[in-house]
Amino acid sequence: MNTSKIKLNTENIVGIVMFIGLFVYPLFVSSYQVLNLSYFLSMVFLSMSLALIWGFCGIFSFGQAAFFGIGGYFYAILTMNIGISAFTPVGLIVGVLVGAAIAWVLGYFMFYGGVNDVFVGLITLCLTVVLETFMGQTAGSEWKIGEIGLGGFNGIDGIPTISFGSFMLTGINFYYFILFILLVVYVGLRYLGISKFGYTAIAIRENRERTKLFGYNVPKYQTTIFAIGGGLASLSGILYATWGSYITPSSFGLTAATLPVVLVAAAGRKNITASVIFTIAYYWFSQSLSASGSEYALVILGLGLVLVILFVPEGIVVALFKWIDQLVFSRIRKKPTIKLKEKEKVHGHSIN
Amino acid sequence: MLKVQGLQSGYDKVIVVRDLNIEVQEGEIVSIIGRNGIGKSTFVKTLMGLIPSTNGEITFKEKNITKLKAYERAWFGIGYVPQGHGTFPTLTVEENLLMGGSINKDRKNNDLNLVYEYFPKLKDRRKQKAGTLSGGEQAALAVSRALVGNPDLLVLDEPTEGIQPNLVSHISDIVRQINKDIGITVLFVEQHIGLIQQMSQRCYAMDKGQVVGEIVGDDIKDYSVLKQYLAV
Amino acid sequence: MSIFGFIYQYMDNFAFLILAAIGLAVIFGMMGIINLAHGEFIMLGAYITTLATMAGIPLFISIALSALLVGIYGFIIDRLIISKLYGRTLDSVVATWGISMIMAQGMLIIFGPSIQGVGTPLGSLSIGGENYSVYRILLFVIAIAVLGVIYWVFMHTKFGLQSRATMQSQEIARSLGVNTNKVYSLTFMLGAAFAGLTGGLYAPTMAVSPSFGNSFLMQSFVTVIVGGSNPLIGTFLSGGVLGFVNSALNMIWGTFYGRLGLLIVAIIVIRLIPLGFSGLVEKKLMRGRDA
Amino acid sequence: MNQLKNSNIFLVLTLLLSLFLAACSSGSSASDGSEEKIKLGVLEDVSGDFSLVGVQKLHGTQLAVEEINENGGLLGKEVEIIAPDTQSDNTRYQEMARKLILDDKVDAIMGAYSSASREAIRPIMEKNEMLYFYNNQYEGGVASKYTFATGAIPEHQIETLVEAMMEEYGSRFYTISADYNFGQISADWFRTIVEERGGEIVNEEFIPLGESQFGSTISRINEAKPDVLVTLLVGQEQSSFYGQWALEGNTDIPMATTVNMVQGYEHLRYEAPALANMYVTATFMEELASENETAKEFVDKFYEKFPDDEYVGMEAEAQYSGVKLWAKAVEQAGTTETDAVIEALESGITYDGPAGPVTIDPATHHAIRDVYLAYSDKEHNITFPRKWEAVEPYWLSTEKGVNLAEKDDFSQYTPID
Amino acid sequence: MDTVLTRSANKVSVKSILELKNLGKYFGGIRAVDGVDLSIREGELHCLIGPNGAGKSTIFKMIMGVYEPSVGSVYFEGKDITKKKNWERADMGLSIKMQIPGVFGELSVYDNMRIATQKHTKLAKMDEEITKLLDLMDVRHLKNEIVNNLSHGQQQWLEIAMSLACKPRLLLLDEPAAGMGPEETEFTAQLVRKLNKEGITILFIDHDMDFVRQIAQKVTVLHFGQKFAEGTISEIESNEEVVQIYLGNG
Repeated sequence: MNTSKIKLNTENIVGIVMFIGLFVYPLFVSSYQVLNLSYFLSMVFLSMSLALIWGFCGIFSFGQAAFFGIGGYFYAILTMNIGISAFTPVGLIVGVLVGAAIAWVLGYFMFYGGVNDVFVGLITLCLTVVLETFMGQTAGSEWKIGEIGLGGFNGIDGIPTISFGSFMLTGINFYYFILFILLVVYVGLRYLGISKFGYTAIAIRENRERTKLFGYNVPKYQTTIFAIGGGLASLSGILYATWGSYITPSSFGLTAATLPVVLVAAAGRKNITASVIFTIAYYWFSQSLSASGSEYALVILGLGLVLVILFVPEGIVVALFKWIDQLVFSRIRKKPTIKLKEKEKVHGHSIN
Repeated sequence: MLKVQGLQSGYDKVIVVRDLNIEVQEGEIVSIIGRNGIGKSTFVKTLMGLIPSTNGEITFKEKNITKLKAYERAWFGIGYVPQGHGTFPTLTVEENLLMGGSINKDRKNNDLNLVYEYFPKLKDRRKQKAGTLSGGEQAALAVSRALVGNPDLLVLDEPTEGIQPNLVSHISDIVRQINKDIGITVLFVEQHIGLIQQMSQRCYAMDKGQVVGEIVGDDIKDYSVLKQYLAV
Repeated sequence: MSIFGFIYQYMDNFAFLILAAIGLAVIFGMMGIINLAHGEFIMLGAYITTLATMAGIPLFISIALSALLVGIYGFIIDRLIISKLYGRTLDSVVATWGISMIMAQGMLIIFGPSIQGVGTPLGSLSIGGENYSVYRILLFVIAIAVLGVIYWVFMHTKFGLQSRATMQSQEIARSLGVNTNKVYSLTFMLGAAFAGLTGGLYAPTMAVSPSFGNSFLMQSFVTVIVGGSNPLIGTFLSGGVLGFVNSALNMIWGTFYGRLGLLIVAIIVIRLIPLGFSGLVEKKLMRGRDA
Repeated sequence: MNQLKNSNIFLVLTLLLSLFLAACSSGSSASDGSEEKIKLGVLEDVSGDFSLVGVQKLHGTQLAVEEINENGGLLGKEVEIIAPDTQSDNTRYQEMARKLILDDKVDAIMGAYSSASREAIRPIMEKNEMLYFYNNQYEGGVASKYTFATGAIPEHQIETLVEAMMEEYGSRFYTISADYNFGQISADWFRTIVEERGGEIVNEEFIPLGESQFGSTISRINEAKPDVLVTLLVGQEQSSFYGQWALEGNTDIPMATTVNMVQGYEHLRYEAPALANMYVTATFMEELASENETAKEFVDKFYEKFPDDEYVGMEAEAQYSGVKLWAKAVEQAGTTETDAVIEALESGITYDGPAGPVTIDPATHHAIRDVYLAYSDKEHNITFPRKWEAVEPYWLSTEKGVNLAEKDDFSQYTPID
Repeated sequence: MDTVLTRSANKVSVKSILELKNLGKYFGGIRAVDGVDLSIREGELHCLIGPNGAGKSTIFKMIMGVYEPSVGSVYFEGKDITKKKNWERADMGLSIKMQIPGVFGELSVYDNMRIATQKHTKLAKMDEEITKLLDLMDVRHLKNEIVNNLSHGQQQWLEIAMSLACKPRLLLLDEPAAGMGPEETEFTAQLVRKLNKEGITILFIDHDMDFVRQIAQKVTVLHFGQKFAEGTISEIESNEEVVQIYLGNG
């Protein structure tokens, strides 16, 4: 990570191959498969948002689902009230900004107040459940914002697809639109890893108190990262809402809140590429199980997670990357001979 | 009674204690001296089984205990007073002492009065939370707690840290008293010359994770001999 | 609503919060493990009680059996999975989430979506024209008794002492001869047994299904969050306060606001006193001598 | 160390892969692409919160399709069911609806239990012009070209229920209902109908989904002393109300419902007298077997095929009759082509179901059905004190001017719009 | 207490960069720091000594704002910084090398340096600055090594380099030579002197009196959280009481 050049390692190769694969994928499959994959891809942003704030900055949040839902609802209410399809891209941007702003406020409330670690998880969990509880009971006709009823447990449907002028983002267009944003966000996050900001985030993750002593206003950075994460989660929610023309309070539910954490942890939280790949794989896997109609689907998923955490706790994708790195690239990259000598020296004066 | 041969241990990839050899006879009071940060505490923790050893052998009471877990070593008769006393701050004094009796039944010394005799102050404070005690009282508590387990070997890690000078000699008196009365063998790590001189019958000097010298007899009383191994 | 009515509601709420939370609180407070399968442990307890009662075993013995068997089950889960994750709070979240999926769906596969319930015993008591379920009053008594048992276990038994000490410093406890892994296993077992007890106790009052535990999950988490890490002081105080908030809001504005109120109180408490009520109390106690 | 880690990755990957393959092969085999079969997509919850009813409905479908295939299939072709598990998850409904339509290319889709899941997939059906049967009791009001609802709706259940209760007990109603769309809209229905008939709603309470503790609700009911208590409670958790009511409530007050007993067979799952003194209006119930020969025949067939099942409820019959109605319409149209089948259905087609004839009302796409009033006594014995024949789903057409046979529509109307 | 009068009284004209006034920190029943007054003049090389547990590191932590003092206040360049956040202090020119290495063990040496440097140096000049500092510490060859693999001494140097990257005017070093061999200690001593010559005021803690003797201009002795004595190294070493408490003949 110490040069801005792209290194030849498994993660980068997989990342590039993955994007090429995603780019040509629609050429080979039915429109249904494309539509389906756009759904998986829109959920990838949710995982990335958590990989960013948790993996990069060490902020453990159960609240990404809340921002996901906020984004979806906000986009729905805004665009449906305005009702002009040309407005939808604005709705998308405003929705992301609103998600980020709400995350910023919440982050400010927490990080400047000295709330950290598992307590951030607990606050965000409570908040998510509050939103679910609240939205779930808005079925009554008195719950309306503008023209649009909040719809309670059933949620809102008929959410407009994003369109540029008369150009509607449906089917394959929608897919490439998401893929494009994904590429931008992915590259952005990878770049963040080598940027000044990213280094600060990593420092905060590794040792929050020490980082302060280097002159970093840690709460400010935490709040900013949390806001970006909120924005990304919102983006995910908006894309999801336009994919299904539909959003419900269950996107705030306990299950929805925990799933990103589980995915990112199982993939390897410190690695964005791992989160992307694992999220797609998980959704594909769980959907296939569901489609099979097998009653063992959830048992198998559960078992899989337990096995992963027991045997490859650093995350299964990250472990795979490392393994292939060792297998393939260790020969290419020279093993510094100095290192051995240093080891000797290390022993020479190592003391507690 | 205790024999350590070629012991090696450390943290992660850094080796702190290397090829360390010492031997302690029954009934002795032996000290290990050395400057800050040369691996004394690491050695003691390795001895207690809190840090795994990567090489070497520890024999205690004729038995190889290298592979035993920390609590098994405690059961086997090693009492430990950790650095900084390591009392349980939210437990009461009495509860702290009872914790010393965690080891299996035949070793347990439930009669807290015995330690209260040595440290009457603790009896007055037995219902008080340990965290509210002063440094000296905490040191006394930590020593007493180890005694409740009725150990054969008492291992003290810098017992004088952060306590008043008058208490230092008080504690050293009591430890010697206990050594005499009950015959407990004592091994302690220290850099406080006063305590070293008062207590030790024999002394190992440590540097860079190794024993670099053994001081016996009158040399212990010799200020300059000790001084070369210590801070000043 | 009469005063007695309100007191009854309060007792009811208090008992529910305490019993829902206690197993979770023991495991979280003592081991730092967030057990997302807590609801499923409760559900397992409810199934055991129901099935045992159906098989002709008297209800109260069935409930005790639930506590026992779920405790043993917890012990096995701990040995197989949780013991590998001590000290890794977040990994344990993933693992227990997996366990909860397996348990809920496994129950569905084995027993189907629902089993026949057991009626609530002991009938009701009529005061001033209002009926009060005797069993629910009993639940309150049991909740208090459970707190009493926890007090006794943690304050007056060797296990309790060792486990409190282990919670403060694992290393020192080990060096004093405590097998800390055993302490953790037993703690997890105890937490699981309390969850089983709760399931057993509420089985006669609710529909027994694989999603049985969901009813308890939110309340249990909120109670533990507000209470903090000390399972006794924390659960007691937070049950007391939240029970009041819940029954008062419930009485004035209805069920929804009662529930919303719980969550909002939780958010405020974490922000103001991140360590919860027990953190606050312990801080006060430590200051004792220090003016 | 690294050796060990690598083998761990392999171990986990291999295990997961084999589990996955095992699961997929044990599930219903995917379509083998033969053109000879007619495909019926079924979206029901085999797992999750709603599986109690979902499984009954899936079995209802399987029974109906088996009978059709035994009698030579449809248009000479075998009918194949493709039934993914929607896991009581609305997003899953959407995913699977798209998969059935776009990937499996089914000829019609049946299913969905909660109104939320129906609303999740209905837009997809409309967008893809897919024939969709919602065979389920619900809050009514859906007017959609592609949707046919064969279950009971407020005209069947609420009007009749209010009529019966007012005649028998009085005009002061207290409703408690699940706090979501079904409960809200149904409560609106009760209010509208009760007030139309000169009655009074003394209080309306909405209970959050998943709530299982009813102490304060019960004491409020006791205080209000209504003539009739209407309970529209949904889900496993909320059904805990009855056990608590039996102990703390004033059980002289009769309860009236449209959902309980008929769907979740609470009267069998709860020890008496939890559901004592309760009325429900039903288009079908297992207990009808004692009254009615065709019902008995259906129940017997059901248990013969699914001996481990615990109850044959209203929705199992609705789904069964829905499949049979669709089959009849396909036969009549001579094709599975959607518009033709819709036309056949709109011809006022009738199927003689287990509990009486089920006829499609062309204007509303809802069913004209016989309705029974069921009563549960202290021992949970079910009796049927009253029956209404051929109750019509008139509201959409008379009040809202809906006529789907003439004019397309894609909305859901509610009584207070 | 009234042993050696401070010589700073003679040189009031010299501006003091750091002043502690009646600073105290209590943990439960223990008074780790108990009413310490201390003044460090600009350009000084000042050492804090005292037995284990005398409160030295606690004072450092209060200066940096890691601990909030129970009583008293901290002045830096005449400004009261008692309530300032840690990062504000770092930006004002305060930097620390902690006792337990405050390096990021799982990251590489370069990454560690970058974290410390980027806040205070333009990105374009950063690599240059990092190389300069690593050269100064003689650890440039370890640039890509993961910090956990370094020896204790190397980690100490790395952390000194990191604290220098913050461009401090007052540098706090908590046992900079702990656990180092004679040559390493010598190297560190030279380094500290060199830094001081370049104009950085240095306040450090050490146990090794040889080391202290080599570099300290002034020594403050702490005992039981209180200031016990202050003076030049020779004054301190000739003070019987100090020798007593330090070596514990009491």
